[in-house]
Amino acid sequence: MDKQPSLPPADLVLPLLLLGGIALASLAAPLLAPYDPNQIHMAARLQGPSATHWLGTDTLGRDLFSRTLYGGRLSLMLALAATFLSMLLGLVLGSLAGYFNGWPDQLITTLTNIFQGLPGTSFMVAIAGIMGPGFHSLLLGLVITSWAGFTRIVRAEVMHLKEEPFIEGIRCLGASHAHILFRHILPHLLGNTVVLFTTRAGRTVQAIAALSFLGLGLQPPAPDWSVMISDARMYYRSSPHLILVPGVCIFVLLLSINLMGDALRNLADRRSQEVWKE
Amino acid sequence: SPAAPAAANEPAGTPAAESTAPAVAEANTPVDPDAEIVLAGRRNLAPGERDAYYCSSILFVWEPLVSQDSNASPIPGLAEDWEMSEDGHQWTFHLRQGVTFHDGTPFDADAVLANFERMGGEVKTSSFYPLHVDTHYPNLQEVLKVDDHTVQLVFSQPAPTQLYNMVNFGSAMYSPHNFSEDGYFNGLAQGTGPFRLVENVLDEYLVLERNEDYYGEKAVANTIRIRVIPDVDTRFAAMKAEEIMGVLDLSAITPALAEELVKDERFGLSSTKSTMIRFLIPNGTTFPFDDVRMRQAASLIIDRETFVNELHHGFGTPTTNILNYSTPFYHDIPVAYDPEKAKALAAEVLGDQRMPITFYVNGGEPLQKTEAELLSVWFSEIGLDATIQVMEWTAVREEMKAGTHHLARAQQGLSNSEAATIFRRFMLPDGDQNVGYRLGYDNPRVNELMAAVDGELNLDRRHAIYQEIQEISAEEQPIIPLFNDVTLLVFNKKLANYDAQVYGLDLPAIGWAE
Amino acid sequence: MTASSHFHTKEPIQPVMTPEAATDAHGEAATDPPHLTLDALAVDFHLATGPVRAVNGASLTFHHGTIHGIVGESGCGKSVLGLSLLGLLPPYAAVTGRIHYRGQNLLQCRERDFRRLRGRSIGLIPQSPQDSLNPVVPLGRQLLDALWHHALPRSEKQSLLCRLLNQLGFSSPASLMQAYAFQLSGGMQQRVLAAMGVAADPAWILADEPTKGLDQISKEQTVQLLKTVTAQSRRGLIVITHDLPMAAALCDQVSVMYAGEMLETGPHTLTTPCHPYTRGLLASLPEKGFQPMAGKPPALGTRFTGCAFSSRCPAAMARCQTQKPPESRPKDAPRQKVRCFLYA
Amino acid sequence: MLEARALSKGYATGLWRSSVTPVFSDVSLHLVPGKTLGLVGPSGCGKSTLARVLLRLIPPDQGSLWFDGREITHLSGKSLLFFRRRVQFLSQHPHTFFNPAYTMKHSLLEALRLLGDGSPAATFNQLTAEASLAPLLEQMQLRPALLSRYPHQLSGGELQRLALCRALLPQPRVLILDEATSMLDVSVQSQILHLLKDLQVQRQLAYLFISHDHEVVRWMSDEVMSMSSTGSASLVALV
Amino acid sequence: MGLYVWRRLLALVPVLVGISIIAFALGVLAPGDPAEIALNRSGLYTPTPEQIAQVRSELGLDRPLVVQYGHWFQNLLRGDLGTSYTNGRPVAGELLRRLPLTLQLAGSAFMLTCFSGLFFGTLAVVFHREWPDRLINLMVNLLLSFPGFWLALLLILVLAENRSLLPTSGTGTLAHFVMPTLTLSAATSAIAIRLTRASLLQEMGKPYMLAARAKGLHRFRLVATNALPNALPPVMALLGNYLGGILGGSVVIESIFALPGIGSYAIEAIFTRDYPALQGYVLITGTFYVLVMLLVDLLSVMLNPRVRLGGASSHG
Ligand SMILES: Nc1ncnc2c1ncn2[C@@H]1O[C@H](COP(=O)(O)OP(=O)(O)OP(=O)(O)O)[C@@H](O)[C@H]1O
Ligand SMILES: Nc1ncnc2c1ncn2[C@@H]1O[C@H](COP(=O)(O)OP(=O)(O)OP(=O)(O)O)[C@@H](O)[C@H]1O
Ligand SMILES: [Mg+2]
Ligand SMILES: [Mg+2]
Ligand code: NI
Repeated sequence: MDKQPSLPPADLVLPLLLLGGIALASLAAPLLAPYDPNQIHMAARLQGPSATHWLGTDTLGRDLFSRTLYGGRLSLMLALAATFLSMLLGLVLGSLAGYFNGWPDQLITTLTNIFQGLPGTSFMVAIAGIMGPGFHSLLLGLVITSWAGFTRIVRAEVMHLKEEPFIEGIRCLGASHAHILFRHILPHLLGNTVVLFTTRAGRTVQAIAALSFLGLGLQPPAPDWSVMISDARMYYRSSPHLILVPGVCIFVLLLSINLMGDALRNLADRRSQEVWKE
Repeated sequence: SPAAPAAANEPAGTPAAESTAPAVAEANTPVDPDAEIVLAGRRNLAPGERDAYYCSSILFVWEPLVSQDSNASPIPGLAEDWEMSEDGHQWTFHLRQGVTFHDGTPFDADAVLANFERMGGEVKTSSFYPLHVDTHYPNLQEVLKVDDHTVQLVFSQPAPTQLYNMVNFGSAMYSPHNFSEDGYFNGLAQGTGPFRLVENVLDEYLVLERNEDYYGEKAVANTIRIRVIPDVDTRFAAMKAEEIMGVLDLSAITPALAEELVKDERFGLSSTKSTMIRFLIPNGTTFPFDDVRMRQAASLIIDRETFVNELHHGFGTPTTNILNYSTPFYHDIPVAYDPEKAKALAAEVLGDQRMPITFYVNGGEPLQKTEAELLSVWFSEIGLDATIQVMEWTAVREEMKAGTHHLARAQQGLSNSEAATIFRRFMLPDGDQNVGYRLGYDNPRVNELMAAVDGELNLDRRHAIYQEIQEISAEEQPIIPLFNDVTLLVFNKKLANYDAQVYGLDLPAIGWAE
Repeated sequence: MTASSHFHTKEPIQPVMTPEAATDAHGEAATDPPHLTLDALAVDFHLATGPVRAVNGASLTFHHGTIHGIVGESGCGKSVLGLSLLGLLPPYAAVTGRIHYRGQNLLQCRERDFRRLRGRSIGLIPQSPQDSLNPVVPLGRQLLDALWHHALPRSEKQSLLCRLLNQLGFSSPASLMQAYAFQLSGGMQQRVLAAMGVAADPAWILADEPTKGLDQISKEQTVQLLKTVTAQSRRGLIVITHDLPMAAALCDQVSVMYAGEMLETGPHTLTTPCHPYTRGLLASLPEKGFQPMAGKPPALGTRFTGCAFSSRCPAAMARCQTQKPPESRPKDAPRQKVRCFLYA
Repeated sequence: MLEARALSKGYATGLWRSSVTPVFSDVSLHLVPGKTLGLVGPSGCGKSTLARVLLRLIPPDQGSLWFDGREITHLSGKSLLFFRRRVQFLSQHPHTFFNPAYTMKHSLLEALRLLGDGSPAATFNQLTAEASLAPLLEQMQLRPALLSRYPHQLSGGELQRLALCRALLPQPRVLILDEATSMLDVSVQSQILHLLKDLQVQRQLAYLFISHDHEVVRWMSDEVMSMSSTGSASLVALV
Repeated sequence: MGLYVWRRLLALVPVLVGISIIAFALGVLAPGDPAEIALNRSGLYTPTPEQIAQVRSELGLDRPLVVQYGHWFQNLLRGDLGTSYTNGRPVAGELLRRLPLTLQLAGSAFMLTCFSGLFFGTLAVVFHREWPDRLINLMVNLLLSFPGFWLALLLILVLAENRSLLPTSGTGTLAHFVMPTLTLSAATSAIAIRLTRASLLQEMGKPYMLAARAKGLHRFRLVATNALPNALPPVMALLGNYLGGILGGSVVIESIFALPGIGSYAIEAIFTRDYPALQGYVLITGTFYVLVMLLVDLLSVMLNPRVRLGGASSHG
């Protein structure tokens, strides 16, 4: 299969570059930013892009470029952490539930049903109300509202895989449940999981943005793209750059996450594409 | 949905139909003066049967006994004339004659009595102001019918400022047949106003029709539909698309969007004073704001000019006075901005320490967070490092009750123009806001002055007392006022006489422009 | 007419007439009989571990209206050869040479043309039955799918299938049509596949081990069916099998494949074997002594210069190692074509 | 050694699992070390099902299973795993018996790796394990290069032989062969069968040999059992 | 299967109880004294401690939590979800009044999602690696990368504000639903397309697809009738999930488009800490979700013959 005519990971290069760029810019923000992102300069507010302020300034005269550099940090971290945690939970619980019939399945399914029925946004706001707003309650809210979805998908997938004849083959060898789960079922899930991860990470970014839209996102004055967008809503008609800059950033972030998912799936699906190709 | 078909069956009246109609009319065909006018607000202006008032006063459906003019002074409403007894214990009201409610019931002393009877009993809740006889008519003993068109209120204590309490929401009059057993409503509100409410679909729209039997000057517009559009941006878009001809009610449009809209020649803007004052709540029960010098420092460091001009596009008047500028008792006190003095005062309190403080703002109000960011930069100059926490208003209030805040952002509307209400609530030790917001404010002089007010019948002397209290408030800053708000409205120039008022809009005056 | 009413009708089926079949039926006169001719067909798989040449320059003509058997060593490239006729090899397989069919070279077909060919002109009975049935689609639907290009009312298609299944020994075809693959035993799956391949009534049927795992009776039924189909409507049939007695009984021609090459082809291959490999094969039959040949076949990647079988050949000569034997016709069996220096 | 007493099995069928279709009933058999029991019967009579029941892959409806004098009908947990390692299975469908995501080498070595599972004494050594594969492949007439391929890249016969390899690797004591040679050419078939016979003698293996080829069954078996399509089984003499 | 359905229905009970517990807990855990909030809706009136105490005992807030829950649950079973703090109306009535609109919106968005997910997903596989596939992929990626409320604002800006093609907001005609439906289904449609495509591609690699291709089936038929049934379960799970969550997902959309459904009710409830309303909302969305998922589960069981017909191997 060396002469693989299917897409080489070339389609992985662009998203990787983009994501890497975003991550790098966020990390190196203190070095790159020409101004303190929170420095207010009322005389220079709502300016368009210029030589002094490359991307212009916001309502309080803060340098948009500097804020943009810093703005990816929290969203990105939050999205990754929340998705990772809920996926971990989903993988563990989902495969347990899918593989073992009986009470583990029943218990986990009941729990997923309960938690998945919770309306996401409202519930997150409620959690923020109970725990106080901030990174932690957002994280908790995101995990609580998304683990169940993962679990459900993983469970369905595992139940499906369990019926494959090759699993019977492996059982004949006297393989333990753990072996079957970890060596045969989970690896099969991995491709899908990675794709799910990217999809979910994208959606988490969106969820954070939606919360910010309601004015309940991350706490100021920390610059954050989604918060910047919701702040800019007041002004976007007169100063479109206010919403465009963070908007484009979020868009590019989401796009690269999604492209990444696509590319990863292409990798994972090599085999099927081998057969189905004309 | 119960509402949708109703709207859909009404060919001329659907908003969709409306949206195209003006576009057609643009080609200089004269507008039918009776065509429906569609406006929009942020919330239900007529929350309905379970609201103590059914609808807001700005719809001109019901009328009060005592109304107010543009300077917020009491003027005759359904009561043509009144007098107070020498001792201030009795108020006699002469009712306007020949007035009927929309349901045909005549307006007379019996109707007034029925309304007063309804005000007794339990507190009736409302999204505007709670309704209870004790809040609007403290110490009321009796309501007497003198004759068919004269009513007398008897108080156990002198009530010289009672008139102010009765303004607008304080003396709303409905048809006596309008009430359900529990004191709420049994159907659409039946008032006496220039408009009658003919349809009310909660959360969607309501329809007003001109009251042809109105005793006074009749409304210009034949029908007005007022839609509920919660999102300000959508209201803006609807304005642009000419789906609606104007906006009304509180926060009808933000200054930035208003300015943006009037760049388009089709639209106009109207603004006037509002009863709303926006301020900071310092937690006066803990360090550092329990020290008056810290509050003064915080107030002095705020550059209110910049604040209003930059963030609110100049729509508002900077103030340090606790009293809103819409009341006749308002005393204009120059606004001080003195960073040096502020720093000095703060240094006296804090020494060379810096103090972390928690600053709560309401996430539901779009600008509050930006305001807070700006304010916290200024506060950092006087040694206060603010952590801004954005929450819903109810949560903010809860936090304040628990006293976890150092600062919070709030606002207060003045339901009637009687200044004492505000002083009482904010500045007396047992005032509800003083307690609820943890202002911790207790000034013997203010207590003394307020005690004197209660028996004071002489208006001039009241004025003097009020002035002194206002000066004290500006000096000691129990709350830290930021600015007096304006009522800001935008409208399509196809409408004429779209004038903002202290509380709303002169709805009966608006009509299609020639 | 319900399917079950056909239970015991044992009359042979009347395969549907495709336009192609119709012309063929009338037409000895058909100018271009749809023979299938392989010309130096070679299939290479390019694997990470090195190339694999599964078919190595096979040249052969399958004559229409006859039954052609392919036997040979397991793993010698029979299935790959079959799949290459249908263009169903994975994309990393490189197919060279030519396959002539009706005046065109199939190897130059695009996927779309191949799709027209599949099912209508060349049908397949795949080798692995469990793998080849869709697990979540009822068998009836899959069987009907095979008939998709026939313009028949659904009920007629159904009754046709019922008769077919009946002939293959299923006593209640109707309930079988509602069943799913996993509910069947291996042999039943095998027979369902056979029915599927035959039902479409293509000009050519490629049956890859259609009788494996079948008991004697079912095997006979299946063979009978294949025979009837070819005989009655003059279809062409290519049978890949390991069942030498069955091949001998069924086929008009039998080719022996070894390591990707055709060693011997002819009508008497299994009765009067010429090539040493064929003889060895027959000798391994249980009834013929059950003696396996010694040694093992060469790796398919390597290009051997001589005869592929030379390393195991009891009659190997010196030039067998170095030269490829040409195709020759033994004198005592002139209808056989053999690649062996014994007959050169 | 492996003994079945009065086994019955039926599949729940029909829409909504309403009815049970019996497959076989009251089947008893005894697999003895060093001996082969042949099993013949028409297609669909329940041979493969019997095999799966014997392997405890599906539970019997009635009857009991015994292994080395211990009842194993309701065995579970570790002991079931150990039982399974002693009794190996060669499926009728080698195509679907391997995980399509793994190379053959992985799948084969897994059989060895699993042996170590649960018994700390046995440690798995990749090198020795790979080395132990080589002679077996040789005997099966398979080239080692095949090991780096995936199941879908192999011919039917190759797969069948690799499946046999996998079944032999754990050094089982009982081998259940379901159509073990159906995809092999006669030469390889006879080679494999000879190999099986040799192994049987060497390791005192017990075979259950399921096939439709009566010649082969006769050649392989010491005793032959015939199942009828009604699901009863009896010992027969093949002629 | 009949038994199976009963078992599934029975399994709903703990789920519903769980949801009710969470809803109840929401009210208990959340800061704020319900009695006080109830008394002081407008925030302009400070109730006396006696009044609060009286209301507390009226609302049963002075009793142990378990008793409170029991009481609350009893009311719940009678369809009484309490009265809203903000407008004094019964929550159940209010939700019922608003539900049809949200269901309408959800229904149309769901149908759009189903249709576009399956149709474009299938199309992408039929034309794998050809321009329709690439185009669909591009569309999917764009839609997925575009935050939902942006789309709403953009649509309003372009279609309503500048062009007056559609009404900006409100209800009434079908046209009013176009933009909300589009925004509500955009992201999920994209995900559904993606998943359908991926799932189908995976199926296309299975050996039995080779056999199906050997029948010479047309590409579309091959994908739609042979691969789709196998590829459906994950897609169905996603769609069911979406339908279940859609009631909770319309929060922002409803407020932007001024649609008085239960989503905008929830938003009001959130901002005013109107816990009875929020509880009612959580209950109703939770229950709806559970019912939808039950349906989806039953459907996918029906679609999976192995589970339905008992081919499933039991684990020993
Ligand atoms: N997809 C593939 N990739 C790589 N090698 C393959 C592939 N398919 C088949 N082969 C190899 O090609 C050779 C021929 O395979 P083929 O399936 O044609 O054998 P066969 O003659 O049908 O054997 P059998 O009788 O065992 O089925 C085998 O050695 C096999 O390993
Ligand atoms: N999972 C299942 N569900 C329902 N019925 C099944 C299932 N598996 C097999 N059967 C039925 O049980 C019977 C016996 O099947 P089995 O596979 O044991 O037959 P077999 O003897 O191995 O046949 P063959 O020789 O054809 O492989 C068949 O009629 C088959 O239809
Ligand atoms: Mg083969
Ligand atoms: Mg079998
Ligand atoms: Ni024994």
